[in-house]
Amino acid sequence: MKNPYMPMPVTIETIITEVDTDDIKTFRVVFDHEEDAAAFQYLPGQFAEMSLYGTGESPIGIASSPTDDGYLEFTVQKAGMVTSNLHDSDEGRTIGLRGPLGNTWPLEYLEGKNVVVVGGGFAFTTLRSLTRYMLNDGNRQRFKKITVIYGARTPGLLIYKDELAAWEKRDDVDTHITVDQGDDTWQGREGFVPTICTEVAPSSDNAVAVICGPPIMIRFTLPVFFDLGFSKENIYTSLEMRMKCGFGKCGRCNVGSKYVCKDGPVFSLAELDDLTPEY
Amino acid sequence: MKGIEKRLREEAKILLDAGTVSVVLAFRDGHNEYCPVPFAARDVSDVDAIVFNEYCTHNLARYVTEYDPGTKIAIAAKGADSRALVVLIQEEKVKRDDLVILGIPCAGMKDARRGTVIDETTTGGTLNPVIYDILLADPLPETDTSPYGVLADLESQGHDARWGFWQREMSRCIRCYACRNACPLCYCDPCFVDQNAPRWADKSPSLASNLMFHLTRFYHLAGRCVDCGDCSRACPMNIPLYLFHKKVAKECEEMFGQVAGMDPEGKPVMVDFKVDDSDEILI
Amino acid sequence: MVKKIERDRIQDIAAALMEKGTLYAPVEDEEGVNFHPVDDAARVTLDFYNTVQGPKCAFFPQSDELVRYRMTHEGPEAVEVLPDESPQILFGVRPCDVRSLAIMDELFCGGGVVDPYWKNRRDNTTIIAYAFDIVDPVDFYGSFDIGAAEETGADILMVGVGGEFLLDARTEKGTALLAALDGFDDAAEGDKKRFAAAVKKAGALETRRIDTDGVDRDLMDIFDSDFWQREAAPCLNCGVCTFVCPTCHCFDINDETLFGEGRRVKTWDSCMFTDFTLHASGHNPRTKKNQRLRQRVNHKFSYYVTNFDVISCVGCGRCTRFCPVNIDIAGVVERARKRAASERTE
Amino acid sequence: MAFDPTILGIACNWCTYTGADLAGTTRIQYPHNVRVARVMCSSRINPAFIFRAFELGADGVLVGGCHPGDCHYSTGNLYARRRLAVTKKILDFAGIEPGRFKIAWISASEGHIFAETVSAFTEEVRALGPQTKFAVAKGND
Repeated sequence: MKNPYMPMPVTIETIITEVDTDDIKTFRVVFDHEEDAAAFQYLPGQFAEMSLYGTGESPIGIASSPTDDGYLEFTVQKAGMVTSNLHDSDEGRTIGLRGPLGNTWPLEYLEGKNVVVVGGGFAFTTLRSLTRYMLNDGNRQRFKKITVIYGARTPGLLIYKDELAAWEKRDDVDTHITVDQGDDTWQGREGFVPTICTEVAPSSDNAVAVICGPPIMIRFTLPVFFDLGFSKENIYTSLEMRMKCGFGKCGRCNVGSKYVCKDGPVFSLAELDDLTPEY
Repeated sequence: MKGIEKRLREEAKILLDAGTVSVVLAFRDGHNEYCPVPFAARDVSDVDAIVFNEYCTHNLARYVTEYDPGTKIAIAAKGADSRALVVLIQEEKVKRDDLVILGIPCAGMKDARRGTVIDETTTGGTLNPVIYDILLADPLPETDTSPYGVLADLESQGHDARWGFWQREMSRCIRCYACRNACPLCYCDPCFVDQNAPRWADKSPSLASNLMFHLTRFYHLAGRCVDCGDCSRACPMNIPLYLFHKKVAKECEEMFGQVAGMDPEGKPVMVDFKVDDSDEILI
Repeated sequence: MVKKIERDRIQDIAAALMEKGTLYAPVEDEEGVNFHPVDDAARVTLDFYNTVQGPKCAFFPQSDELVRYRMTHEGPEAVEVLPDESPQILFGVRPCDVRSLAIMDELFCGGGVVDPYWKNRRDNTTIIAYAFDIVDPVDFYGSFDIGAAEETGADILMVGVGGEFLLDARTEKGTALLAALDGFDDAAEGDKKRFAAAVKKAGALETRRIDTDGVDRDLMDIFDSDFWQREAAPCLNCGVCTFVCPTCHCFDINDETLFGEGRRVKTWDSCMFTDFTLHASGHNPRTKKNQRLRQRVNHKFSYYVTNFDVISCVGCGRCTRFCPVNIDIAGVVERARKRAASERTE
Repeated sequence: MAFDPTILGIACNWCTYTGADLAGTTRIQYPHNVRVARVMCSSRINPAFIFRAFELGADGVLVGGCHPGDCHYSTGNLYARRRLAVTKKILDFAGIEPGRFKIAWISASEGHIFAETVSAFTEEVRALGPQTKFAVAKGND
């Protein structure tokens, strides 16, 4: 019987710092053991517990896509003990990983539909995983029109810049990058994500919206999509909660009878309506 | 006690009726008569639910700090409760003007779970409120037996014996924090033991981490603890915390010549000093 | 197979059991009688109504080691602390507490991920239940159809009759253990009758009852009601109720390091504590004590029912008995149901 | 071999720590047993530091501050005097020999007194033997 509490050793291969605040870094890790890598079968939307002996564990969304071979990526914001310690790491450091945990973005449901991906700030990580996955040559034809709307406060706070640029060049994905406040080098859109959504006005016909971002952004973006005719069944988001075990035993990440760690983190608005408002 | 209950209801009714206060802290019946429950009466219709009997041992001052500053609160205060209120006033956690203290002189209160009578062996034995606006019964003659008498045995023991004693007691602690949460003067948020940077004590209930928690807590209550005994009554593992609190209180009294929670105008000894405090106390 | 032994030979029973594995039994201590791993048979007692804490410590100790690690220049060296597989005996468990283990099984090794630490200990433990012969007015295990001499879940059922204890094995595990124990006398026909009579007598004991039919829906109906402010007003937010409870299972995972060596431990946690759900960001979904009391009651009487189709409470009455401010969970549930009913009629 | 105590020294920046420096620069010999930690003022010392030190296996704790009246912050050490006095009583009542915890007022010019205090305290602690109570509880003696 595999011990679900035992982390797998992984090594930090590269640390990417692309935002001009120092509190967000992307860690690319590789498994120390082949069998662990083979066992770690995940899909976009899932997360893993990053484990630092002596400090603790922290649940982090997986930012890479299953189509990326041989490595995982996690974009981590410096917040508590574990993430701060992680931010102090150098490349080559061995850390622990438990997972994959949680449910995934509704990939089967998305098949044959138009997908609107809406992200704000650093909450774009698992959406990036989803988009990479959908844009992968092997998967692209499974989905119809893909629209990506992603915004950050300033150009310096956009993550995955190179990738965004690449997407903007592609014709099989409609990419809209925006910033609340541009600077003199910024050529792209300016404006809040909800505003851009109104401008882009993606059709709700056979479409699903996948939204992740700061609560304030979500609050103002949802009405836009309701106006566009998206039903609560066709809007998905991902919740955050304090977690320990990550598989529904330790009892702290529950929202009503659902555990965000195992029944979530991905929920449709329709599902959220059935839950108690404790998140 | 019945008389006090009657007076308590009367006063509560008047205060709530007139809107003098928005809440009256008292007791209501629990699942049986030995188990009254602290009760916040907010409406005249709640008043009849108010009870008072010899099992109403809880220190209601514990709840005062839960209300927004400025909330007008009436509180049924026994001797120790009133002393706790004094400390809270000294520490500006509550304004005297926001309180209507319904003083309750009482003796012979009972600890239902242990079936014991509560006296100066487990508490400060303060029978009469030290401050009040309305007194609900005639003052009782204060006993002259020292609340510190119970310490004699432990004090006379050697260090190893005493360590052995506390080792036995403290290793039983399950870290439910009932002592801390029942304490009217443990209002820190977050409590040092809940901090994780630095982590003062491990979460596992080992003897060492239990001692880190309790010793530091005893210290934090030095010169403040009013010896109401609620921590010890709340403890599911029957750890006699009152012994240590008494000892610290006694030392503070001897070293700094002041008893905690007596004078609303005064200052707790640990946030105060005298230039001529003697260095003798350090030896 | 029924066996018997004189009451005053309780220490002999304990000694005999200790030879068969780690013995968890009621031991007299300052706090009262409580379950402990026994190292001295003389301390074992059956002279109690019920233990201070539930028996979960035998499978889910308050602090349970998962990993041991050492910091080196090459990084941490971690060694998995494997789940215990040595035989255990849990002795003198009251029937309602025996039921609590089945309820916890649903969570720890029912569906989804299996917790090896809980499962292994469960698989390797023989349970000797001890029938009640009186009823404390606080208990309400009758509400969950648990009898005072309930044998469900027990490997061996023990009753005290007159000057003797009678033990009857109810499972293969129990039979094997009982057969292997020395110092017991085989029961005569008369003893078997006395055993049956005692069980029947205990079966007639009535605890107070709460109606739990549909309680899960009722609690959802009044989720947002001010009912909880009133009920939680006296709550201190200490962890007594959760730590004495036989079915409370919430835990924390902590790293405890000293001088470069440490252990990752699973420690009991409590939904009553303010920092239980505190995010690193500072956000906290349950900041108010009425939300936390509601969480505890709903978790047991509603969420658990939704997830595992069983109420996560056995009516042992411990939380009521030990609550510093005398909050009675049975009373809370009853009032909640009244409230739900009245809101329906409105 | 003879027991060699481990002692935590907590010294205030303005007086005792400077005094310790002076002891060093004037080549005064004193035992190596005291590991000195510097704080800005003796009133900065949280009694939990001292409990923690004993928990982590210290055989003794020596706290040094400015002479009452000479505090760089004028009144810090007057608060500290009360706090440390209570801390000592607590340790005593818990069963930790009071001889393991010493408070000394040592000014910046009193290098020799620092040396003498350390030597004397080291001998006192040596006489008391290893502190095995709190420390052993932590599995670390």
